[in-house]
Amino acid sequence: MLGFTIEKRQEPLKWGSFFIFLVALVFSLGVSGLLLAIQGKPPLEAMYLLWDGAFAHDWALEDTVLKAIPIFLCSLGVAVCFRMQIWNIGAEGQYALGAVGATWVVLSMPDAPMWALLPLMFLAAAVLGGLWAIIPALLREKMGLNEIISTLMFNYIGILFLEFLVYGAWKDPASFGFPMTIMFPDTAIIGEFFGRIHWGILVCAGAAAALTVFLKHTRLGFEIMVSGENPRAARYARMPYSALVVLVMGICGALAGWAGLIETSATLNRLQPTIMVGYGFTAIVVAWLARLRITSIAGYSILLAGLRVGVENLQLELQVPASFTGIMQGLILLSVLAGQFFNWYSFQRSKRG
Amino acid sequence: MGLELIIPILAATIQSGTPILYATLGEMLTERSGVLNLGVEGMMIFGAFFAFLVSHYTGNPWLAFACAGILAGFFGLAHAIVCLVFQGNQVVSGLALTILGVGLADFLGTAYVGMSAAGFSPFDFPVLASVPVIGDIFFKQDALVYLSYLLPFLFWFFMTRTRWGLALGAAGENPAACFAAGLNPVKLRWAGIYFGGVLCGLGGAYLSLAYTHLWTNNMTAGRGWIAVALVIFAFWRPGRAMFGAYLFGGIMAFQMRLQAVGATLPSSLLLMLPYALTVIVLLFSSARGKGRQAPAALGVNIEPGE
Amino acid sequence: KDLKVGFVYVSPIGDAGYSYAHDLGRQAVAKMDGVKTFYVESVPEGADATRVINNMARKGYDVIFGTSFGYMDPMLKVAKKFPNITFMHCSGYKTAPNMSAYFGRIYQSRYLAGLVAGSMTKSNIIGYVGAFPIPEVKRGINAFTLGVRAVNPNAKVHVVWTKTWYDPATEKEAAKSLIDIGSDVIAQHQDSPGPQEAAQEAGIYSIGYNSDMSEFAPKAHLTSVVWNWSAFYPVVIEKVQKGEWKADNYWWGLSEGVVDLAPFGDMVPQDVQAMVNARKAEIKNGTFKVFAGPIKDQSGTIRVAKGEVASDAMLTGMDWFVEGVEGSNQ
Amino acid sequence: MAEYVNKRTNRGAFEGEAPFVRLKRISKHFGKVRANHEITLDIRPGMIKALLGENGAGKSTLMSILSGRFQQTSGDILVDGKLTMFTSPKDAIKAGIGMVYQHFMLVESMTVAQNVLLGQEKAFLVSPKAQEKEVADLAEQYGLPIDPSAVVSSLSMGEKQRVEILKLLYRDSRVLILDEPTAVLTPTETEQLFEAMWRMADQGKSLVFISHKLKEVMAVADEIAILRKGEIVDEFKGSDVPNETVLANRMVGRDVELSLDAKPVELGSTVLDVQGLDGDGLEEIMLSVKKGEIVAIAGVAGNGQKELVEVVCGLRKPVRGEVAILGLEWHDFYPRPPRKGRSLAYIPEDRQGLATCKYVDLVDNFLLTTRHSFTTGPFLNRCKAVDTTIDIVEQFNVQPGHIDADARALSGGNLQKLVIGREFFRQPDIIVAENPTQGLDISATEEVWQRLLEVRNRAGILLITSELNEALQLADRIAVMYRGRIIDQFPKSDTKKVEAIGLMMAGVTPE
Ligand SMILES: Nc1ncnc2c1ncn2[C@@H]1O[C@H](COP(=O)(O)OP(=O)(O)OP(=O)(O)O)[C@@H](O)[C@H]1O
Ligand SMILES: Nc1ncnc2c1ncn2[C@@H]1O[C@H](COP(=O)(O)OP(=O)(O)OP(=O)(O)O)[C@@H](O)[C@H]1O
Ligand SMILES: [Mg+2]
Ligand SMILES: [Mg+2]
Repeated sequence: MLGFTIEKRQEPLKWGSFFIFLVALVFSLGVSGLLLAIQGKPPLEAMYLLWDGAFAHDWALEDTVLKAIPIFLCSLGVAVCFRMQIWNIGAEGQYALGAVGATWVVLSMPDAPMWALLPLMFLAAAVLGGLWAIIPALLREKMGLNEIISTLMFNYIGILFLEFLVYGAWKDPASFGFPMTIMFPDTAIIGEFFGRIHWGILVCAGAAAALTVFLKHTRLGFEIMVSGENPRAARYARMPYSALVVLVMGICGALAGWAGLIETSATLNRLQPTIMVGYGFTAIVVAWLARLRITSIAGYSILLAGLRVGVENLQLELQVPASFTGIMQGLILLSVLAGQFFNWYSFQRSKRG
Repeated sequence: MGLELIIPILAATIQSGTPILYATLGEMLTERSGVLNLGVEGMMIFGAFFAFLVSHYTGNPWLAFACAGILAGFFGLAHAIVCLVFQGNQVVSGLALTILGVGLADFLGTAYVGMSAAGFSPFDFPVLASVPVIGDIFFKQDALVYLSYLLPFLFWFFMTRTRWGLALGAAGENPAACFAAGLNPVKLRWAGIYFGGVLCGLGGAYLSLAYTHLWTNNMTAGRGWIAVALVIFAFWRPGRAMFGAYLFGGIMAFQMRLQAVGATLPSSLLLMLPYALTVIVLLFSSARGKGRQAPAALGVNIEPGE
Repeated sequence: KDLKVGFVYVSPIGDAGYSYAHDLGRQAVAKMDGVKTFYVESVPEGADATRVINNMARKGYDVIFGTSFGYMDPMLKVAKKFPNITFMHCSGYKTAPNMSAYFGRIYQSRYLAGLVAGSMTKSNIIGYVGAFPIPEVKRGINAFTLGVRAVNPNAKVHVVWTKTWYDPATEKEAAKSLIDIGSDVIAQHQDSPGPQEAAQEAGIYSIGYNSDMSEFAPKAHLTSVVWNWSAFYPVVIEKVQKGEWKADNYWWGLSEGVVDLAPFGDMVPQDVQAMVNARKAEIKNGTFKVFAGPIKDQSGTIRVAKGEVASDAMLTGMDWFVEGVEGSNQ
Repeated sequence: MAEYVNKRTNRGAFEGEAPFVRLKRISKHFGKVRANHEITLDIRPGMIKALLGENGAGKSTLMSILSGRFQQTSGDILVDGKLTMFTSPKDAIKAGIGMVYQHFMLVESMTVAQNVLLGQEKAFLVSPKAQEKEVADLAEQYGLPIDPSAVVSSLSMGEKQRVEILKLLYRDSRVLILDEPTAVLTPTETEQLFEAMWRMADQGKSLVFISHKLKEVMAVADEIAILRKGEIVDEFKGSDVPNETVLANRMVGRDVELSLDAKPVELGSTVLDVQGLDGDGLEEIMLSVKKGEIVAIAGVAGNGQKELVEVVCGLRKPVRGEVAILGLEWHDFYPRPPRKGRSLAYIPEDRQGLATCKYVDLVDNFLLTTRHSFTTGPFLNRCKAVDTTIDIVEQFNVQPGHIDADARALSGGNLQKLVIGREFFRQPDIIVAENPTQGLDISATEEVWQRLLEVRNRAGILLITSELNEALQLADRIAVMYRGRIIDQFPKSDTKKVEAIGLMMAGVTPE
């Protein structure tokens, strides 16, 4: 066999994952550059424009960070589920429900003071987003329903539910019939504090810190780890497996719900169907690139947010279609997945050759 | 609703169920070989686009149909490389394939939106079309629908009555046993992924060659995911896949007609129906029982040196 | 120095529909001397739009067109920050000293199409495939229905929503569902030719939208309701170049040539053609108003009294269906 | 207990013929692990060769190389004197070498005939009828009765093994390798297997037999090779060793106590009381265990032991009947059983898949069931657990002793010792041990047995075993289970009944 055999490493490669990511990134950039070249666009200039639009100016960086916030929150939740081998791909729908929950609070008590309104919004977003994740969790545990399918279907249903509200009962009478709620009062808006960066970033930091402590240093965190490694062993050790599934799904739903809330309140200032731009799916890409590690999720969120923002620059200057983002995301994810192989295996020159 | 409304609904059911049927059988084949490929949506759209492209330039829909399958199969091999060679996680790799496929078809296809191409049109099947009711429902369709009637049977025959089919199934049930019996489960899985991809591509091609003769971004609109769900619903059995595909085709056809006759339900709620139904139908069929389990090694990679 | 003009589109320009129509207008601008054009497609309404418009402004674009309703607030936000840049927003109602609103009275064409459909139907059931339940689409359905019932008071217009702008499969399916209940003319507010195909296959008539759709259904196609933005965009740019531009609310129609009707299919009888052309002339010279009272809504309540004409404000926010429309309005 | 009588009729017929297969200086490394080192071995026609050695000695690895599943790192394989390279089992099958793996390699959802013919079908199209006939004929020829149309998942372990052997015979194998084939069989089934082995050897086939049970090796082996740490340390004729003690001595290199001195201890309170448990395949189970005694449930796997254990250990709800644990009704004891002291410990058969996590280090594996003892509020005190794990590893002689290794790096015996250490740490009053020594070598078996006997002083033990010898060595009382029922229960001193256990396990109740 070509004189090489595959050997399993006894220990995973420690420094390898970042290197693998770099190689995968270069590979993906190469392939997408090739695609551009086929269409007669200059690939190198394109890469420069991508960089320029995403990171090279303070305002670009600001845009990138703003976009990274909802991706980061969704990704945190997704990563916790994936750690437990629960394939929740419903962050998108949970995000929608979070936005709905927050908006519901605003619409039902628009005159409440900020100290009451904002916390209630966070509560409602967590509850509704959480619920949208917990239902599939319960269906999985009680009825054996595959969670990949149920969460995916819940995405569609959640988004349509949001549309149902915004096209119907929640439509702003002053919007001339267009699907959007009223502008939120100032008391319901998460403010900006550094340039356009809003306080939502603090929520990210808080959530990340809390989750780190939870997963690393608590008994429940340990149980989640074991349940992910070996669900049978978890049941054997009398861990409340089903409850843990509900818990991680609930955490993910709540975090995604917060992402929806922050996007509605801080960046749009009202609820519109257009808040659905696929953060929930990007979050899955991010979670896996980060190998489900919380600290890395931050970095990769910014990277992929930058990709989304940078591609607009490409569009403006080179008329590259928006779908270029999807291609890059797919390629990076596939090549990183393939590359992670080298964390555990190595090619050895076969001695028998 | 009288018969005059039910017959067209049922005929429309068959038509909108057909692309799902192709894709469901495709995913089923892949899963029977032990690989979970969530890239169905990506392979379908890829097939839809290349079918349109080939038909647009050659004007030969059969050639286009074949090319769509062949190319979508090759596209699906990305999943094989990641999961079979590099041991990547099958769930995530499939998702990546969907993201990539949708993006790629969109990227390459933007220039072709709004153009038209030659395709398949309904014709009366000799003799059978004149059978009352049955003929109206089943035998006034296009050639690809007639082809799809045979597929579940062929699938069953292949899996139980041919050497390769049995070997493929063994790779999905117990790759180690398969290997010990002198077969190569990895190769079998390559084949499972490829030919599964081919069928998914054909399902996509149905959309751009027969369902309409047009191409657009995202024209599969979630049908690939429904197919993934239907594989579970069908307990990995081809006969039930046919039933499931038509069930969903029926729901899609039905909700439109509900609007057409003047139902005043908000359209968002009606559009939820197929998705909500997927969950409900799966709930009622998810009770585990004999002959209902997934292939035992589904989703488990074959480690090198095992 | 060249004038830099940017366009922001909500969907891909390849959609052969709404954004494509705008892009044809952009191409007309690009042919002018001393002008360079740029565009971004598939920009979601909301935060992303703000960013894209902002970036265009930062890059020193002189004129920016936003072609979807949801860009209104984002554009207003950016317009305040860049007072020296000219902003043009399509299909909204808010303006600023450096931001105009503009749109076309496509409903005039739809009314004419309604006249055609009303004359051609035998079953008195006409199907209408709608995209999203928003005022623009509802206004079109209402104008169309008024046209239908002007020549055929017994006809009804059935509406199916697809919640898509361009999805041939879904839209064709929607058209087929309308055909199943007996429609013999299919109209559409939809960018794909899917409904046209359905009509052709079923052997009935169809009315297209956006551009002349006759090539997709030569046997079915009665006429299409078409946009012609190249009658508008170059005019605006010329004004900017000459320094004559000022904020305004443009709502151009048949008389300015921004909207029109595609050539009739052979199956449309001469007398119908003549009748429609006569009405077109009346609209052009202002003697006929489409939304002139009395107009009743679905429940029979008078919405526009006899002798009155619906105001532009009412049209902009039109959220109800006129009598003769069957279907949910959300 | 029954002695095996060698019934070979044709033993000398192939004496002096050239070996079928010769392994020359075979070495195999897994990363840094040296599984086989310079092994040279002849496999002769008409001979049954036994491979003996401790856990991890390299027996399975060597045979996997011979059957083409692994490739050797260096060394040669000669078939009929010709140098041969196996890159996959396919090559080995072609050369006439086949292996029955310890964990059966069968496709459970397929029929017997499909399994036997898998990969060997003669034509592209397959006819189930013809296949079944072919297999039925073959089974007849070798006296291995089986229904060729049965789905494998419905077969007993013994039947499954017959399918495995049929697979090899169908492929015309000349060398049949059996890796711990008796671990899952009843005494009767074992006997049947041996008879089949003798028949095959008499026809000139070579057999390789791996087992940890010296009695069996003594009974069937013509030649014996002993492996230690990947090397052949000794090779001799079966007739050269007079008895098991000598064999054990040559194998381990020291004297091994082959029988235990299990003095009865004073009985205490009842810790388990099962009254009329019914449903889920169980029928009217009556059973009680007191502190200070070991009650063995003897029986072939698949006769309801799993269900019974799952009910007792709280993984399954009792359908009908009473189950009282430590004096508490099942529903009061579960779902929140005490975590330490007055608790129940479960030592499952599946050490790798159920009792531990493969890719997790020893400390976390230790914490698996003991985590509540290291919890303050919501937090887990891992530092404290590290110290305790080090103690346990030392006390129970778990090799290799570094605690940051993953569980998968431990051999079966050492993993079992870790599990036992962990469960004993919880100071249980009742212990359920399921085939605790299956697959363990004699020294590990000995250690585990010692531990169980020791702990009898403060706990009642329910021992589930398919190994008659184990029941006899440890138990104070024996219950025999067949088809979901306990068909008899008697103290070990009842020699008459003890004699008949083998029959009872096959469902025959002696009058
Ligand atoms: N796939 C593998 N990867 C790494 N090491 C392995 C692998 N298989 C076996 N080993 C190691 O090789 C050595 C020999 O293992 P082998 O399974 O051959 O022992 P054995 O004699 O069959 O033991 P047992 O009596 O438990 O069956 C052990 O140290 C084991 O840890
Ligand atoms: N990948 C691996 N890395 C390290 N050690 C391994 C690996 N795979 C197996 N082992 C070790 O090798 C030993 C023998 O493994 P093998 O797969 O040969 O099964 P086996 O001999 O039938 O095992 P057992 O008799 O313990 O059930 C196991 O006890 C295990 O500890
Ligand atoms: Mg072994
Ligand atoms: Mg072993």
